[in-house]
Amino acid sequence: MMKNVIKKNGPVLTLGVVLLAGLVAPFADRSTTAGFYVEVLLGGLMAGVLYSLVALGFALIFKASGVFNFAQGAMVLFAALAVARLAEQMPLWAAIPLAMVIMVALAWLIERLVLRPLVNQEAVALLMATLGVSYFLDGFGQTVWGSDIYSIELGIPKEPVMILESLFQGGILVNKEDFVAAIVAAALMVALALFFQKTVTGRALRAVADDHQAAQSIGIPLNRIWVIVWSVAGFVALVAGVIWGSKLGVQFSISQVALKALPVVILGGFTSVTGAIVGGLIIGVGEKMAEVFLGPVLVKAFDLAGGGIENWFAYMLALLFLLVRPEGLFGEKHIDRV
Amino acid sequence: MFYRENGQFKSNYASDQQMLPILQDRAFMLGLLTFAFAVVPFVVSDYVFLSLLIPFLILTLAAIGLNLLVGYCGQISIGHAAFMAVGAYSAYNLVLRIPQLNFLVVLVLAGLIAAAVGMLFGIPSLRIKGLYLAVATLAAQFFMDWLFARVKWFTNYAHSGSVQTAPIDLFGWIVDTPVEKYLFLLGLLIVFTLIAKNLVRSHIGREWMAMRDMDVAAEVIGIRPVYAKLTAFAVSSFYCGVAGALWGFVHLGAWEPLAFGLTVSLNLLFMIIIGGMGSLLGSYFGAAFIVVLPILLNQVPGLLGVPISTAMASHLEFMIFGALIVFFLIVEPHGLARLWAIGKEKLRLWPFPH
Amino acid sequence: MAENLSGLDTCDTFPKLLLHHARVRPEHPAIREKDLGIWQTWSWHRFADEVRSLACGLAAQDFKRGDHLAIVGDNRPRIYAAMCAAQCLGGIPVPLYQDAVAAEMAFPIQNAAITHAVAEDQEQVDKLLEILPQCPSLKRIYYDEPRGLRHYAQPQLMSCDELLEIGRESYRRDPAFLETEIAKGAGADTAAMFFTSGTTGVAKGVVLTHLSLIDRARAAAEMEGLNDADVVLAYLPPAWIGQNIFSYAQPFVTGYCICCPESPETVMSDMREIGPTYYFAPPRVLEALLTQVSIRMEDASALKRSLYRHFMEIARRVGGAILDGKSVGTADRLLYRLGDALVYGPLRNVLGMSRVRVAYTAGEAIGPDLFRFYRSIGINLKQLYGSTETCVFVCVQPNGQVKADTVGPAVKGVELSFTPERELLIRSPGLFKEYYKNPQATAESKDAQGWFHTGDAGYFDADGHLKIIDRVKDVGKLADGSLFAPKYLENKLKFFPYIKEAVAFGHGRDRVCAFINMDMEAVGNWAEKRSLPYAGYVDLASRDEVYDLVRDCIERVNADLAAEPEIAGSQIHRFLILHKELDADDGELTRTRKVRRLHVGEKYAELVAALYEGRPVVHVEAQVRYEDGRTGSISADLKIRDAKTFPPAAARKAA
Amino acid sequence: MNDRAHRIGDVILAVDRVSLAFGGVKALSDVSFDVREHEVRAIIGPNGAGKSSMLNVINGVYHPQQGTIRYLGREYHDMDPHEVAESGIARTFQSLALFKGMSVLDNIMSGRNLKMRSNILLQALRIGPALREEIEHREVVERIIDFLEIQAYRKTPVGRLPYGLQKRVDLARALAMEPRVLLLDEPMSGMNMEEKQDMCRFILDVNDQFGTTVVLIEHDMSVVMDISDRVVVLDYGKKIGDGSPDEVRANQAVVDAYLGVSH
Repeated sequence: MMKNVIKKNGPVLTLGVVLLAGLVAPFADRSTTAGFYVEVLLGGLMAGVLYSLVALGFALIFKASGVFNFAQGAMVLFAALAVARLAEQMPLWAAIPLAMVIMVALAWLIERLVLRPLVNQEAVALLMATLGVSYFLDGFGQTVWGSDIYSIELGIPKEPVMILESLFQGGILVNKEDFVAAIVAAALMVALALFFQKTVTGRALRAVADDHQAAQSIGIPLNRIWVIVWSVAGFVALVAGVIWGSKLGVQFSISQVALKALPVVILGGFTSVTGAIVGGLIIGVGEKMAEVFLGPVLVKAFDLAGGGIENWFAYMLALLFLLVRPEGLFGEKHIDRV
Repeated sequence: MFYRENGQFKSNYASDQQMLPILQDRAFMLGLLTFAFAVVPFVVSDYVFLSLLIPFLILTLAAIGLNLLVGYCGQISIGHAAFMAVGAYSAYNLVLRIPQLNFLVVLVLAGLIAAAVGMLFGIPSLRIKGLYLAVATLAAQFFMDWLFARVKWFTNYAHSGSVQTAPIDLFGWIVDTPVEKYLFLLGLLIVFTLIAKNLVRSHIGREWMAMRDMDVAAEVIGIRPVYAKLTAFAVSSFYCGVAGALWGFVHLGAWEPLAFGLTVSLNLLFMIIIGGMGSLLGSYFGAAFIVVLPILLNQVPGLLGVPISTAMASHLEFMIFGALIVFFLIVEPHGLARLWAIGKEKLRLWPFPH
Repeated sequence: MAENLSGLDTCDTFPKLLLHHARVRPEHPAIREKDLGIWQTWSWHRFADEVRSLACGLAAQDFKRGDHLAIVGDNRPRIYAAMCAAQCLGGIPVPLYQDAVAAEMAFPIQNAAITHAVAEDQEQVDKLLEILPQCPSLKRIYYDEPRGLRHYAQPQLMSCDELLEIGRESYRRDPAFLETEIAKGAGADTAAMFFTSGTTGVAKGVVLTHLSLIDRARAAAEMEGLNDADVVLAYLPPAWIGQNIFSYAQPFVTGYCICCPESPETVMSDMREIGPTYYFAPPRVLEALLTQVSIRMEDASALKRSLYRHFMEIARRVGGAILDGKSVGTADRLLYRLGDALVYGPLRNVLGMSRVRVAYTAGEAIGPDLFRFYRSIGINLKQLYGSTETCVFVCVQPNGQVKADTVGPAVKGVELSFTPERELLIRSPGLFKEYYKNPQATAESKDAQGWFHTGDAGYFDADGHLKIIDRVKDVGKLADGSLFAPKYLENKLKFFPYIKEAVAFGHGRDRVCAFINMDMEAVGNWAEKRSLPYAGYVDLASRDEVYDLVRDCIERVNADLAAEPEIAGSQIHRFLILHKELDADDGELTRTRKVRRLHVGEKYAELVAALYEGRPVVHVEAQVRYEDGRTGSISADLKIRDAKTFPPAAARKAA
Repeated sequence: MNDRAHRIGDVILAVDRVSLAFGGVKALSDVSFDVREHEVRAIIGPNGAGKSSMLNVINGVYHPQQGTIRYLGREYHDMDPHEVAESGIARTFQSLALFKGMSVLDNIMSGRNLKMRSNILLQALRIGPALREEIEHREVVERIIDFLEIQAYRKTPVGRLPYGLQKRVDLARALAMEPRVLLLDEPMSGMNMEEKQDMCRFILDVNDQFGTTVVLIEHDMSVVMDISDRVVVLDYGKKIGDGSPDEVRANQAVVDAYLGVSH
């Protein structure tokens, strides 16, 4: 019995062991204090929450329409730019809803102009179409909103605070803003979960995700569902954009950073909301850990010009994962019928 | 309209299977080649060579490489600039460390190294398809970016991480003027196009297309997925490796880290989408388009009296590329090459519509 | 060429000609066949080898001088090789129509007591086996294509490959045998026998000698300057004298190459590839091509359509004159040149006629507009007059003197004359020897002075060109005594793409009425364009819209007729559209697809009566045979409509 | 056809107690039957009887949970489709699985793949053996085109052909492999009467002329009975009948399955 469980879940168990080892390994080095370790861990979790947010948008769209939305990053940038520039003209409480309206309009346009004509095309063609959308949005956003670096002021103090001094030697340095961000993100996820579980639209969305044709046959309008999904994805992008923007400043690189969401969904499984969240956290933590603890070792061993392994770590992790378990942690196995 | 095909019949398979079976096409091609080799060098300015023709020729080569993989074998890659990088750095190091090697040998070796790396990153394609594979190739992109930026050996411990190339010596012919570079690249491109054409019309090409069109059926008729996909990755990376080396040595001369970044990969992808997936001719069209459009965007508004800033031009470029990708995917998924083919077919059937 | 022809003079039989070409131009292509995707080429040398082996094989199978060899199949190298092989042995090839049903094959085989047959494939073999009980003379059947015949156990069957093997073996044993046999042949020997399709009843075997065939083939070749560089596409039944002349007699005289299409469906594309230089098509084929052109042009963009219309107008005006080498204004000449680049040239290309130097049409009269169309786009289409009994070439229009309504002056060596009833008489070296075993028929058509009575009515025009109106027996008179030439009317009607076939009645009556057969393809297309729903042929044919369409065509013909005083009285007053297509299988058309007017008139006597009684509608019940061989019956009400007629031009002038 | 009985040879392919399930759904349970060399063997059954699954198992696309397949005396459990192809088993598909981006000719040429030997370098330069090989195989393919009477379409992209012709191209591609055993998955589905007759003729001709063993799935019983030597009947993944057409026709279980009585 036990043997069977191991055989069946072998890959997952292996990965778990590896991750655990990764988490424990830093302690081999005496110089790592528990406080610093927790600090890094928390930092990773914070970043992970943001990855999760973007990944969530990804997973939503993929689940509902089978589109691998490469433009999610561009949507984040676009939303962030919109909020930042609108906030120059009006208070933030007005800028964010207005930006939301813009995102919904955008979602509608994308559905209308890109997805509908491409319905029933191969997944790869859709992916490339979203690449096109991504390019368009990058250019369009910067044309409309400008291409300098803008800031979003959420009014949360940015200075770090020391917490848990009593528990760890030297305390743990935490950025207050990150903390707020994490809470907002978590709240958003809960809200989304409720939306999907409790509302009629949410249930319709899930029905569409399970089976397009069946959903259509019981009278769920696919086009409207897609608009909603893209709007929700736009909303998630907006939240991610605001948080990210306030943290890093609104600039072009945001759209690239969002590419991190790809390994996240691979890890979590394309069609799984849970997967997006868990995957985001794993990647966030893994990446930080690797950068802080593995980076210096590599630099020393191979005489590198600096670490920077977080640029690829997530991808390599996802790649290895793909080879072992292509459907991801929470995805469904796919059978080809002939 | 210009086609007079009566009497052009084939009495053996060799002539039936030749590359350009129609006499008029052969004549057109001959004229084009004569023009490219014997007229262009005398009438075109250095500026056009350097900013248009040379990048066009090299990008075409890279686009052919990517097209073999994506357009013919159906394996998506969003990270093909990585293999250009491998080619460029391999060539740099080969020239640096074995100076007596002929540049042609260097090119081939650089291509082979890129092919080996390409096969390595192609291995996931055996288990995963489509979207998932895109991620694997992105991994290649980011990993290679990092590798060449951070591992000092590759850049010969250059301070800034940027590298400078030696002049190109081909059996004593120093290829350094724009015209010489153009002729050299043109010759190479023609050879590589012929090779690619030969591959896609041989059984290896049919294996690739079979994998692309219907992988289960392909396997059932005895095609080994491993072989088909990995050869596609290898050949494709080989082409991109050679193109990368040429891009570094012939076009740039000196380059910094991230010269072969994600943007280059995406541009390659756009070239084959706009030009035409699964068409060698499309690679030419796509590359020409990608090279010409930014220049047009920079020049035309000025000529029309509404000058725009460089930043604006670049944003416009992004928007136009983006919109065109979507446009082509929706309206003509086979790109400019299909439009060309349709136009040609129309001319053959003229005055009839079909 | 002159040199090559001079060597030919001593060759008085086809086998001798073959040996001549195998010697003079051994590597020159004699015959090509599109097979397995490419044009497989047989040089004269290889072709001669094939013939030699087949002949020796036949000899070994006891085929003797004077024996008849039935040949049935599509245009294939082996079909032609078999013809020559029989001739080598002094035998007589008898080509049969490959689309004939089994029963139709029985008569020729019985009549000529045929002992050996070469069949193309399983289909033909099946037919021959079916009639075997009625044809005890038939001892051996050789088949070219073995597919599906593996399990046939009939002792008569043998594959051509086997026959060839036997032939090769026997040639190796006695190489001199065949030489002697060929040398024994003389020009006066019978070369081949063709069964006429019988517009007028039972089929007759027309016996032709080597001399007559070769003489006519050569006369025409010399007149047109044909040489071994010419190319012909063999796409009509080899059993028809026309195809046989162009793809057997003439290549044997000049050494040119004939090409066999891959399959009946690919004729058009094969013709485009080959691009024949010498072309023959009965009016029916030319008409079908033009219909296709019209239909395809209708689908073209507005720009192309107007371009086409514009330049076709110019072509109609000056194209024929330019082709005839007459003087045309510079402006028109330039416009025509432009039209040639934009329309005519491409059109010739898609029709596969870019390289055509000489094109003939014959078999029946051709609609003048149809004829002018081809000439106006620069195809040197000419009419010729002839028949099986005359080895085809009686009259040919010489270059530069082409008129739409005549068939030209007599070809060298032909004498023409008329009976008082305007029946054409012919005396020529190309005349047939006799009708096989039918001295009575022979005597009826060939008189003591050697004149052949053609049965065609005609006269010479001012330039000495022959003008054929109709069959003597078909030329009739209306009740008022004025001339009634039904075929002339029908041809005019058939020029419209919507009308596939027409049958005009009027002999001995006060006015002319007609049956119309609509062209399903063209009318169907027309209906689709107007989103006119229809359930099938019968339904579409009974539509008022279609009747209007047809009436319009008829009224235009009437307007034309009104301009020609002699036949202005033949304007069509009433018509109906038939509920089914006239079909050779139902005996309504001949195998060469000519209307059997008398038969149609009798078969549908009730309809004819209704036309003249002025009834607006007539009920019809008919047996029809479907394509898959089943029969069924149709019951329908056919409408009858009036068409407007015009006062004769002469009358108008007088008034 | 009279001598067909004595042409049929020994068992070439035997399916032994094969079971296949997807998730919890049993597609095949404990199915056994054999196929003799040169025979036309039909597998029939109502929709969802597991016919296609059976072919997919034979052909390596699905790997059964239980049971083995014996082919040419060798037993195998897990073979990949291309290994099956290499051992001389070809198949056609129920829903069209042609390479839609390629011409008819290239589709059929791809069936010659296993017989092509020249390496990639020779192909790249298209010299000597590579060119000769292309031409040799083209000839073989042309014979198949001729055999199946699709000459008029050889350069047409397969996607533009009507359904019936596409099925013929699918058959042509399988024939190009020169298989010893040919698996046909509903070769006549979606065809009109005339096309069905043509297809029957082609199948019999293949069997007759090349001696190919044919295993054929069909939904429509009447067509199959005329052309097969022996018939297996499946219903709900189980074998409910096996024997000559006449025996099967007389089998009560089969009749019930087709009339839906027992369910």
